[in-house]
Amino acid sequence: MIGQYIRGSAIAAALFAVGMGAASANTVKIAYLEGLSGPFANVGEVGLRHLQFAADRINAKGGVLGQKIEVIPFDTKTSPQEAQLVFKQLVDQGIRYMMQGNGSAVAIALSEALGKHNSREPEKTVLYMNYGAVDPSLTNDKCNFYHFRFDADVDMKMQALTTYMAQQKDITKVYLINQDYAFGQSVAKAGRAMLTKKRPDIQIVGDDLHPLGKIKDFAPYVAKIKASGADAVISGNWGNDIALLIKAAKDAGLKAKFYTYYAGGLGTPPVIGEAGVGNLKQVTVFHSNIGGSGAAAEVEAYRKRFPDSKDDFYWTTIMTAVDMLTRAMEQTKSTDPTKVALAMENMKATQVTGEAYMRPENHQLVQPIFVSTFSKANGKDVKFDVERTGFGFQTDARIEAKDTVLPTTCKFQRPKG
Amino acid sequence: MEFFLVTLLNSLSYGLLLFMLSSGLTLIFSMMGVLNFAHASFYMLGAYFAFQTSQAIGFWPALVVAPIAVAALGAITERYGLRTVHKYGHVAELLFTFGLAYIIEEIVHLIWGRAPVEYKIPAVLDFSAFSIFSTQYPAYRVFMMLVSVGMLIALYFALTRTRIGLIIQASLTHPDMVESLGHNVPRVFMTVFAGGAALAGLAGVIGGNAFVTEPGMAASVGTIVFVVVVFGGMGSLAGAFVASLVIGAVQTFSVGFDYSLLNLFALLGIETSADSAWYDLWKVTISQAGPVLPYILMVLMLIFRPKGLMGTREG
Amino acid sequence: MAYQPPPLIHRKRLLTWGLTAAVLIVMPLIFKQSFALSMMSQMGIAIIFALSYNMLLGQTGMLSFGHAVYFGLGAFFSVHALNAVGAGNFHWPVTLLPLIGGVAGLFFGVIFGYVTTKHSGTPFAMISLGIAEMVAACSLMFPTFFGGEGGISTDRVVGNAVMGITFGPSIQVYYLIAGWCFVCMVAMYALTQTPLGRMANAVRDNAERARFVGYNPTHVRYMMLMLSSFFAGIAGALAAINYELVTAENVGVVASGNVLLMSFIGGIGHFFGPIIGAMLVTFIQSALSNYTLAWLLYFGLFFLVMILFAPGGIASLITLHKPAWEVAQVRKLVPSYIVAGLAGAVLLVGVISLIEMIYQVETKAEQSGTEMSLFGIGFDAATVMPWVVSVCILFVGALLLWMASRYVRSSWTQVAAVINARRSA
Amino acid sequence: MPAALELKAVHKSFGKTAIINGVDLAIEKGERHAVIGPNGAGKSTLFNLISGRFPLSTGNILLDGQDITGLAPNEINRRGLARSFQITNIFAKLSVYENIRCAVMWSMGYRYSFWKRVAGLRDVADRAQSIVDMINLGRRRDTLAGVLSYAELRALEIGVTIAGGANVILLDEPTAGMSNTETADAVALIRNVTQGKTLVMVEHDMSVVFGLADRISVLVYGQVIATGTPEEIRSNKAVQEAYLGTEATEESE
Repeated sequence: MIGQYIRGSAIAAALFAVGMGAASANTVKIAYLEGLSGPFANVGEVGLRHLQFAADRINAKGGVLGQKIEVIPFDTKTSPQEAQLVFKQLVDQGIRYMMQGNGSAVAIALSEALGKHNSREPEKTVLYMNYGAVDPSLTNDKCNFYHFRFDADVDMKMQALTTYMAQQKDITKVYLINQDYAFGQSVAKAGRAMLTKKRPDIQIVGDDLHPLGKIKDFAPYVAKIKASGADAVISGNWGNDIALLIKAAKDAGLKAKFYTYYAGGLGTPPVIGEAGVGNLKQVTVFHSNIGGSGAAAEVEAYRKRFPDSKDDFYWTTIMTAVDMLTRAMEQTKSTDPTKVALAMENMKATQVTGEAYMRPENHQLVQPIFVSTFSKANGKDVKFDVERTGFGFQTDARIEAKDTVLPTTCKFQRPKG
Repeated sequence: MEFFLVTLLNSLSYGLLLFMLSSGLTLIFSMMGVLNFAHASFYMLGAYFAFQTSQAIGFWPALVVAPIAVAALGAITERYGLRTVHKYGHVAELLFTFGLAYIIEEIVHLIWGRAPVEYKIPAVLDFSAFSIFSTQYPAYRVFMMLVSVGMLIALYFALTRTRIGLIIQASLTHPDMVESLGHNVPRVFMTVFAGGAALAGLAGVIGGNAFVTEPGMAASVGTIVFVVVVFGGMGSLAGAFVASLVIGAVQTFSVGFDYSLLNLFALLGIETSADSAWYDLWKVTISQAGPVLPYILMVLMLIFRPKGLMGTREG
Repeated sequence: MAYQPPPLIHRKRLLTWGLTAAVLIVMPLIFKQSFALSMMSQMGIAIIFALSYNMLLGQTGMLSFGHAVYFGLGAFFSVHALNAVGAGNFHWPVTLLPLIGGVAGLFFGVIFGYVTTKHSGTPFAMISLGIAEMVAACSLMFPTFFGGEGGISTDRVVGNAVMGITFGPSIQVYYLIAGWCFVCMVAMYALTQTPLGRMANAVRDNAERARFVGYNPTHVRYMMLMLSSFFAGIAGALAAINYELVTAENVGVVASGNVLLMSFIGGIGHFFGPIIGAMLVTFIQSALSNYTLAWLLYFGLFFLVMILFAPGGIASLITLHKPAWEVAQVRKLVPSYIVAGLAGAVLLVGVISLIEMIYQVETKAEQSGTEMSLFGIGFDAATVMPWVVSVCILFVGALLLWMASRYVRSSWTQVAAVINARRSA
Repeated sequence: MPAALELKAVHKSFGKTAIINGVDLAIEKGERHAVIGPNGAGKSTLFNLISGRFPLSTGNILLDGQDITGLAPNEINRRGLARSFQITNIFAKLSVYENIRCAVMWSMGYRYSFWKRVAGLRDVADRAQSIVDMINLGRRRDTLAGVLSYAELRALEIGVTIAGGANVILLDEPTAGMSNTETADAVALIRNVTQGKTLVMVEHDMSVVFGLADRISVLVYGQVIATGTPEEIRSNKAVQEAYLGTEATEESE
């Protein structure tokens, strides 16, 4: 029995020795934390491609402060607890910048681990760039000085979406259908509150929460929506939960319009296909057909860089994050996270979507938000399709940055710069 | 009324699909004692094979080719996997299928990627068959039901009119008997396993495009099929059939009921507010709890009638 | 000759436990990185959990697919208790927090066990799976208690430091876990030596006969499940302290499957099997995933190979050598093992290169191209040559392993002859 | 004084087939009673009914005057009735000694305790050891039961049965499949371990039956057609016709 312990630990020791000290010196290292194995690995890979794309561009121009940017991927297995362990690893390796964006559960866990770590070991401070985790609490009651969010949160998007919906006079009855977990519940809550405030005449005819990722057949839900007489549906569903919902709606001949968050999410448009054309809308900070030469160039450059991948340029947030990070470093002539963080506050950025700035009270990027409709690609205003499906998004409305700002409850301790 | 009729049809088509999956599992489970965790993986493989075949030569050949391919894989699994671990007992067999399910999912990730594939309903079947009041009913759903019923009839004849079918039937209720009859037990097992896999594969072919073909599809039906088998009872195909329809109906109909315990309290005149103790529990509606209902049914069934609905034996 | 009970503490056992304790104490002095430390903490938790699981599977013959329910609920109750302590509503030392987790685990063990242990065999397995699915589904439906997808977080640094121990630094947490791990190991081992522990084995072997010697197998199973869920709850509480976060995945079916894999790989037939399994699987899951994206596939293949060729787990591979060791014949096996090891390594190189190349082409090509390096050799996976070479290595390895296995077998035949001769003498 | 074991109008049917069809039987304390009968007469079923393995269809069973009808096997065992099995039924992965130890623990009052060390229970150890010695398996004490020879298994089966100190012992074909010398040893063993107890046995080997039993019951088609001393049974016409005649002559040859 004891022999076993010894043998086991000897093997462990040997493997440790091999594993440590992999990262090379004299680069600015950005740890990329996502699920890179298991069911959501493809989503993690898309973000990684974007980060690589952004880093390549900086490196082609000679890097930042004469150093190249090095992207080091870590596998969180999309689990909050694993993410915390991975976080310890990157601290061990002396990495001071990290990026993550899929899954608010992981984001909250990381943000909390980061807070504890930075206060317990201030000499090893780490800065966290969040490119897509949209739980409002991250920039409200759970905010953290070293956490910067580049995507608009659930409430901001709902603000934009309901502003748009309020203008649509033909909407009279709205149905809410969401996944039964924190994100879906907050979409339902925000949707109901904001919509009834802006358009008291609109009737909420249904509010369904269904289990996350467990429903095979959405036909019964569609039958229920149909029975309610709704002409608009709001849904925060993502992945198969939105794809199957749209397919079932088409099968049953439901005419209502769907206002969603993630209709354009990776892997969803191919499943929806024809079924979504004209009645499927999404609210995002970017889509390929927002217009303007900058956006088109970006989409084309990405396609050129990754010709075999089916995904498209999507995460402007990663571009802005890397852009702000490098400019902050150039400005302060330092790679110290605290100095960089102070420089990033209130920084302005010119994104392909327009002007944006980092809000200093809660480190939330404020930027324009778009509502768009799933349509056939036509080479004109729907120039680019998504995932090579022949379908793309067409802009319905652009909500300006200033109209998306919401009050915040964030009160973080600001270090002295 | 409209909701009721549409939902009834939906529950029927879903229940029949469940039966196609659970019939194979019941046969394998009852005869070999192996609770096949990889059964839903065969369902998934059926869908992916059909996707691949239909890209090359079309949907109709896929309807035949994919189940046969899955059956071949099932036969190989039985011959080179299960038979090897058989001597270590049922736990080892079960764990073998558990590990296999794990690997099949990873391999599917590798070959077809993690995102759903574009496995589409054939154009000939992509129209609405009829309308119930204002709701259209898609033709493909009708087709699914036809295939399921056809399979049901074929299975019935295979079990009652062929020699091997009679042996299988006998061994469902008396698993020890087959051996004493002097039949080639390993071959019977292999046939049953391959046949069960083929049924699962066929379910995958017609379910994959009706719903979605992606690597998580195995996990999403896997446990529900177990529930059906346990609920219906060991060794009973009729039980599996009834259980499939019941579970299908429970899952589909529960969606329509937005009642929670709060409604009941209101009826009884008990005041509740968001601050009440256990408010989280009281406010859960039946439609929210729908997916848990099959498990609750199963647990209740096992408590009060361990044999299952129409089972002939326990354990 | 009157029976003399063996002393409770005799030399051999004292040595075993003493060394175990020593290893637990010394480990963090050798592996100092915080990653290593957190992995060892995880191992400690996994050991308790896997041992508690083996009380069911290995000792009582109950295959459970829902053991994480007790682990997870133990974790949730302790995290709420810890938060209450932090808020000053409740006084309880953090050191003893695992007891709260244990009692919570026990509480649910009493409730669920009453239902599940009326059955054995496959019905038990199924009903445990059903309960696990139920609890997992509920965990997302009740965000107040389970914290939704984000889980419940906490701060383990509460109250005043006792003798400088705040449990802030992870080294202190490690020693807390190591201490509990040691206590639990001793307790669970001791349990195997009690009337209940022995009857659990009897029920596992032959539940019906146990009835005919006066025992009710249902009671034996129920009691074992309750005790086991107590220990699982302790492990859950330690996890809550270690991660300072408890999420719904802790009660999930995946977590239950994981503990089953740990116990089985380690070996359910021996008390120390799950300990090895817990350490190995934890290591594979946290370390291997740093080196390769294909780790899930490797892990799955490893598991299948274990089931097919060593269903008794690693522990049985070790104890297989006990008779040979006793007659000092192990050295005769060593040469054949070395040969088999080398052959296995060749085969492994072939398998690894193929899998890594497939992954490179399928998933990584977009970011970093098809250029890759393995075992220090750089090549382009888009060309034919590496594939041919890998397949050749694979076949050569398989052939060598087949020949080596014959060598191993013949060595064993010789050793077995010696053992038999010694026995009959 | 009540009978050690009494069966009153016991019936048992499986589906529509009646296997035991109204058995009345009383066995006195200290008696050695054999149940004989042709294959399929229901002897093993009768044992399964008495020991609580199967529920009765109708009728009553009394142990020492107390009604035990419908009790679980473990309850019946605790009231002082133990049985062996025709097909060996022991704890295969435990050693011989541990098998016996498991069988003595309940009767010595240790029940489900998980706070006592088994190895520290002197009384359990002494009793288990004495039974191991009594069944002549001292040399195989620490061998796993699963690897014993057939005769050793049968001896262990008897050991496990009597270990709890039950007053009524049911042995189901204890010598089935044994050679002549093994049978002789087994008979000696049975005689030895059941001293002062009530023994009921099902047995096919007539030399064993007539050598051991004080009284014999003949079971044919689920009914007792005769009960009496060996001599009475030997001379009973009905028994001879129904069953004994042919077999007895075969046995004597």
